[in-house]
Amino acid sequence: MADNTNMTVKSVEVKLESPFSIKVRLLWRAFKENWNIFSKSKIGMIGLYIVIIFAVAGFIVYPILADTVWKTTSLNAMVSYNPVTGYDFLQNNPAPPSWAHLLGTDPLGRDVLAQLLYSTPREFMLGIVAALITVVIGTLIGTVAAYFGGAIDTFFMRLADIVLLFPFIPFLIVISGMMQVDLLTLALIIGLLSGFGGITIVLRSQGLIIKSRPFIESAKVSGASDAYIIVNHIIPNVMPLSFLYMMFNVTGAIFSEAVLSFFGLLNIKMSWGLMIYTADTAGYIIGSNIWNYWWLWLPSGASITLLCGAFYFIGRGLDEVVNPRLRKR
Amino acid sequence: MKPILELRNLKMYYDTQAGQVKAADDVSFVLNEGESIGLVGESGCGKTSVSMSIMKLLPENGRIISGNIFFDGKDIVNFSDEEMNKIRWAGIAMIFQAAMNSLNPVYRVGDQIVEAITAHEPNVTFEEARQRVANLYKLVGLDPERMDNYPHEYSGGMKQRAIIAMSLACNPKLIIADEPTTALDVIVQDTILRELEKVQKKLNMSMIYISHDIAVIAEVASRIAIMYAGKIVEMSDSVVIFKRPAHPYAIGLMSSFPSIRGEKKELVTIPGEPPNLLNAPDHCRFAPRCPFATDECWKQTPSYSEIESNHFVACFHPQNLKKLVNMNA
Amino acid sequence: MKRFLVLVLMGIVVVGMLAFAGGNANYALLSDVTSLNIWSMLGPNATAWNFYPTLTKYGGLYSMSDLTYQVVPALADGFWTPLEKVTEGGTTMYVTTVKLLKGVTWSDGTPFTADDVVFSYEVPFKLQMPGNWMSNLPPDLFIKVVKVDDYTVKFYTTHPSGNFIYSILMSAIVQKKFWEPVYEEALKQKDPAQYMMSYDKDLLSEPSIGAFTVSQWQKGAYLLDKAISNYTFKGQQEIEYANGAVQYIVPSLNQNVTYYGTPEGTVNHKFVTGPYVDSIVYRIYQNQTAAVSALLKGEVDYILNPNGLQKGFVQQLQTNPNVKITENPSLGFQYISFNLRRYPMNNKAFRVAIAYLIDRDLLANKILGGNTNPLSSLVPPGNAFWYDPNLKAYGEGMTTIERYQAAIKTLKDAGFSWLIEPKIEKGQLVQRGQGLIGPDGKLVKQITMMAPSAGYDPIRSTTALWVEKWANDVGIPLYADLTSFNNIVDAVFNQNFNFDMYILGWGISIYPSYIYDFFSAEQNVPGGFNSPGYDNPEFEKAAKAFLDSTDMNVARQYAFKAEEYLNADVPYIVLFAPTVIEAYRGDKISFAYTKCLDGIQSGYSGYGETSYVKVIQ
Amino acid sequence: MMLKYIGNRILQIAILLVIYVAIVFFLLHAMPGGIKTLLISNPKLTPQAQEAIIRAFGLNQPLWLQFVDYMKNVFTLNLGISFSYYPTPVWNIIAERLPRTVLLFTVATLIAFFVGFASGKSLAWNRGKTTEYVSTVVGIITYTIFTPLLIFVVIWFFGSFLGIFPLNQFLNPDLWIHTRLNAQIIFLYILMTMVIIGAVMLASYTIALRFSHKVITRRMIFYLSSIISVIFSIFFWWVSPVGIYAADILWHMVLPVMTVTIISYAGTMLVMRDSMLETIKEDFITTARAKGLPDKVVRDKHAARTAMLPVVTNFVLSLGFVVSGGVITETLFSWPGMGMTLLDSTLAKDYPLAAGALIFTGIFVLIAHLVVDIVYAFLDPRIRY
Repeated sequence: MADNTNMTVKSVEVKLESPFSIKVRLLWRAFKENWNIFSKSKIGMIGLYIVIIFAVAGFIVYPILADTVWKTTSLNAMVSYNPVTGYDFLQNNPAPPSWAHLLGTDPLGRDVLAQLLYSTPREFMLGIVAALITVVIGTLIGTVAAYFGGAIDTFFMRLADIVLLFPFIPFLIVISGMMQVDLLTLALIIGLLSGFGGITIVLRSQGLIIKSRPFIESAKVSGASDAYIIVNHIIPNVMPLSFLYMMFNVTGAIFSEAVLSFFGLLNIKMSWGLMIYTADTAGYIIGSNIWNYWWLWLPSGASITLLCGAFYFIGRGLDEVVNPRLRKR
Repeated sequence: MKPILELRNLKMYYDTQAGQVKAADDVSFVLNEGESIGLVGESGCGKTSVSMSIMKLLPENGRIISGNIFFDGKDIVNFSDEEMNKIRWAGIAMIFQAAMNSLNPVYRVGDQIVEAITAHEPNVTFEEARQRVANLYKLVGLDPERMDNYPHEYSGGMKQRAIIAMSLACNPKLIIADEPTTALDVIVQDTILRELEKVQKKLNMSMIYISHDIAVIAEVASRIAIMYAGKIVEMSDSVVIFKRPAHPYAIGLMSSFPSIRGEKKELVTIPGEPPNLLNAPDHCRFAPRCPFATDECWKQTPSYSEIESNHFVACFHPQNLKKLVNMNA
Repeated sequence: MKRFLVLVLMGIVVVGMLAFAGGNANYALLSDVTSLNIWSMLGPNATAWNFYPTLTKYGGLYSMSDLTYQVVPALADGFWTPLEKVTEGGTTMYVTTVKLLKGVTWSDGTPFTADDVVFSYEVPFKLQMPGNWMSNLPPDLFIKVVKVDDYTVKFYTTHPSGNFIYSILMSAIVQKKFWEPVYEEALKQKDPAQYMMSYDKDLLSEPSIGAFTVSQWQKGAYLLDKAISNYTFKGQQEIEYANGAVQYIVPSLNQNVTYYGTPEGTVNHKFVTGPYVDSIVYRIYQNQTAAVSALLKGEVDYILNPNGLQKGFVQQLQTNPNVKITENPSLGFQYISFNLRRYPMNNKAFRVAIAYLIDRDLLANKILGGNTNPLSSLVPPGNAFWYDPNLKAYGEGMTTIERYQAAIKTLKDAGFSWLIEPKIEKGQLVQRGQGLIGPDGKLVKQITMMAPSAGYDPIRSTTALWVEKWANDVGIPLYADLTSFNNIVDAVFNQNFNFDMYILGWGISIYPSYIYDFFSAEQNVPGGFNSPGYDNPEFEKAAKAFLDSTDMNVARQYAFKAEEYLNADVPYIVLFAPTVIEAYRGDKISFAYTKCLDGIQSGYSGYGETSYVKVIQ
Repeated sequence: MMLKYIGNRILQIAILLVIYVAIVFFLLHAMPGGIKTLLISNPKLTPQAQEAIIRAFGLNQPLWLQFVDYMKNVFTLNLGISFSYYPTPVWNIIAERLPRTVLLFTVATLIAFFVGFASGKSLAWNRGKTTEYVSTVVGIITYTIFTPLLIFVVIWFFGSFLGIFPLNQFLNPDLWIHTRLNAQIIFLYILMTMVIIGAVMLASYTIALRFSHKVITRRMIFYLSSIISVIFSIFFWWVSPVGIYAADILWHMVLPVMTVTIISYAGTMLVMRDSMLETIKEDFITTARAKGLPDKVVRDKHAARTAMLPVVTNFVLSLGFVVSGGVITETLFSWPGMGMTLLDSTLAKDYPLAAGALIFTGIFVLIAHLVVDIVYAFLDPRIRY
């Protein structure tokens, strides 16, 4: 935190000379400093690597494979493979891994690896949209509440109390069970619920600390407007913490989606949770031996765990950036 | 007079990811029974590291490389934690730098002192221990009724007195007072120092005062050691140090701190910043800031030698210095 | 603590062994019973789970024979007398006399009399009880039951109808002695029906007239059904002859009767009624997976489930040699419905073309891996009496290419054309059709076919996608919209038939009154069952005649005729009868029969399997 | 002072509850289709019955009147009548299932808390060692693992592969069919025993604090009385004729409790670890060490005691959420409690039951908030009301 504070103080001073480029350079330097701390956190780096691997697999490998390897098994050989509808009925399904289907096929004869990769960008989308909404709302409300205090503060804090009251997963279950919820709606609901909840309280208290710093006073004295102070001084200083919470929120969103899909409550065509749901309701998971049809539940289950875990790892790594007391030395 | 504590060529280094930090390098001094010495230097010069080495309360990355610490005739450098626990507080007690935070907020202050007594003297009953604490409270000028209060109910001065009382709890032979008054306002500072001196004389204990403020130390310590960058650069009776400082750094210190009730002098500030103890150089560490530095100073470390009776200095050019003092005067 | 647990375990084992020695069958239920109250169970809480353990307690005047599903007397003594027209106080009614069996007793020893019958009809009708009560005693059909003497009653109805037999005469009979005080109390309440339905005191002591009674209900865990020692029909022989005759020999009543012919010739089946076990424990498992692993472990002997087991469970269960697996077609069908109110679905040729394209056999056997049974008629072949073997669906027996050709020809003949005509050369579709142009010369717009998504039902979603592909191949702009079940139901039944086509399924009854309901003008109203909006006066006439016949042989002829209209006009394309796959422990229990419509669990003949199940010692 | 504060808090909680109920109510009424449409489109009900239900539920009234009625009823614990269990009151269903969930998850949460607390404590204390690194990673993995995945493996391994633990049900019917006992009562008795043991432990702790200042004697008093109360209750169950039934239920709880522990201990552990790491850097820890206190005393009495504050908050709040139960755990372990009720009622579109379950959870969470405040006041002398 101390580094950031200095950084901002300096940016106030030098702003008069040349505004934008220096700011960018300072931001870059702050980023590099934080990156140095972060990159020393093994857990954080492992998380980052996992996320990168998933991103590459989902955004780059999948489109290539869908247009080449799997295209032949497509219902309509003229378009690229779609794992939602791409039934391979030439064999007994579910089929164990083979060269044609590296992770086997599901009970409906659809390629498991393709489903896995197809779902990856969607999981990212969900997690990041939900987390972004959360963080934007949480940061804005948290800093505004901290800066202005008074009635605004009280209102949002009581609101956060109420939101915290909501049993999160049960509530999502009820909502998604009773109305048609697709991925984007889910991201919105998760984002709003967590945005008005705990994160506001955390960011508000961080904001209060920043507010008491001398440079806020000096900015006020030099006649900066409230909005200017919030946007230029308070928000940049709570940003690392927001970012940390964003990572935890990505984990939460992906996990929630998986749980809801697992119960078949979401109106989506394919996701990791839905893959397990399909295998489970068709009866391939528990029986005489859980490993008989391992490819139906292990890859998807492991993906959920890995991606959730990876973002959580990144969060833990960031925690050491944000919270110097956790640092080793 | 019998020596109670003797440090012989103590080297205490910290291992950091950036490299080795030589926090205490070749520190030697002797402290006799009933004597009080002051350890003076800028913050980060290694004085606290020396005191922590004596208590053997080093952080996990800090270790004593070589040297000896004789306490009461025994070398405690290789003592185990259990053996050290017997010496801590019963033999050497400490008054910490940040009195505000040195008391555990969730326990009553009296109980925390009683705890120290019962830990070392298991035969003392709780009632007896409380009686002793009450006496100590009276000794340091606190109302014994405040024993059952929590730390947050004390003022800063009261906390400092409570900590002094705590340090006296086991009748230690040596008390290390690390910046005992820094956080207090000047009036209270003075009272507490007087109090401390009184108690020390009364109980015939040895004291090590640690401070960055040579003026404060000079009032209570019979001898003063001046530390710079992990080394003791000068050591002598306080009068001698004040009258005839030999090391350029000591002279600078004299000039930069006003005495509590000393005559007004023009302040001379020492240009430059204290060196980074990380990968400390082989030459004289003060050379970069020294107005008298010669090629010699940039080549090797000066030895720590006695320039007059009981006056030790580590400098190549102690002779030149008297003139400057005269000039300034 | 350890020793304690070990002792407890030993106790459990010992007690467990004792329980098995007495002849106890363990069934798995996949959901807890919601009530033991018959009024509520046949009312708003009519779930299969409620029926399994409890309905064995109650009787009916008439029932259906095992496997052949013929109407036979149960508590009645012989068939009802032919309906006579009478006029009382200006209203015309039809009346019939039903004689009751003498010597039948309830489990508490009370004899079964006409009072019980009158009471069992009076209460639900007077209190207007909802659910099955309402459909058993339709207000537009049922008038009253009158006691003539202790063993004779007269039924009054507004008009003759097959429903009179299949609904009214088969309604449940309860004991008046037990329920009368409750009923009297109920009449004093503001809402007597609700009082009756929520009554839940001492229901475990309600006497039974069947083979079992519920003697314990540990909520959320299990129900215990105990066999009735003085069950009147214990040892009854049911002999089914190849000539259609059914003979019943009841030793306790010295009764020997034969219906539907003479007792001669080959005997197809012979069943002797139990109960053969002392008790049946219905263990409640909250999901199918748990029940299957319990079956594998031997905790339960049989899993009750109206929908049967999924393919995966079957594959898992097959690894255990002690587990026997039975497959039966369910009593129900999945279908594509056209909205005849919209263009081009209102064009018969268009519907016929789609019907030609759909290869049920390929879908069911190859694409869906034998998970479902191809079905092309509204009545499944298993319902032997009502099934018309002469009906032939469009395209039956054709290859895919022949189907393409037939569809293209049908469309062409009806005046349809294409921007790019589909082309078939040497048994290959070489050019897919594009831009279908209607007989009006305009381009046919996209047609949406709603179907449940893969998560809800992979079979129907897969089918939808294949139908889409086949239709697109010949240039029909069909789009399969995989959506949630609720969305479809909402669009079809709540939003005034807002759909082009959809795929859903129906559960049906033995008596095919649904032939009328699904396609009659009467139901062609918002929220009604006639979702296609089918409107054909000739069909209407035949269907109505079928419905109003109390002579089942006559009714059958009309039903066949009505079905012919439907088969030709294709408002529905019937696709499949889902398979009901069941599993039981062959080493622990045996059933009288396992090959039957809708599986062992069906209970169309009074939950027969409970009185036939035997524990293998 | 304290009483006044609690009074104030209860008032606040009542207000929060009203708002919460309002949100649940209006949300469920705003659902597409809505209760009324759903009811009317239910083919099981005749028009007459529908009308009766609409009247019974007060659906013919304006929305705000319905809301006022509903609110009144909630405060008398009348949560309406379930659709899927018509005409059973929602409260009866909840009363049937609540004890099962509360027992299972209270036990699991307690165990998870103590495991997490102890391991978090030693993790922070042994910072930098391989074991710390490994257990942190393992902890994070069990914390983020997809719960159904873990449960599948646990069920397979212990239930099928080893076959040592019972699966699928919360009691063994073979044992219970010979008794007329209601399992409900046994659940309540077990809960009562737990409460009594807890009360004895609390009382002995308080007495020990008053009675002695020696850590050893304090511990002796505390542990002895706890062990005696546990032994006594085991003995009591042992001689009682229903002991075997309680043991049967507990035996069936082993696997779900274990699973919940695995899933949730890491949450406590990580919070405790972080909190402990921060506390260790505090000056009073150095003071405690300098005082020559043994390592264990510094760790437990000074570091852990102060670091536990945020952990205890988490713990009490999670006890509040016990009511909603692990929907996943209950469903997969076939444990018919509140979590399953919530899921089933949702799938069955049983609005009153779903709303009831949600509101009940809310009430418990609010009570937990109150308890947190009170517990905090006891644990942190800096807070005074």
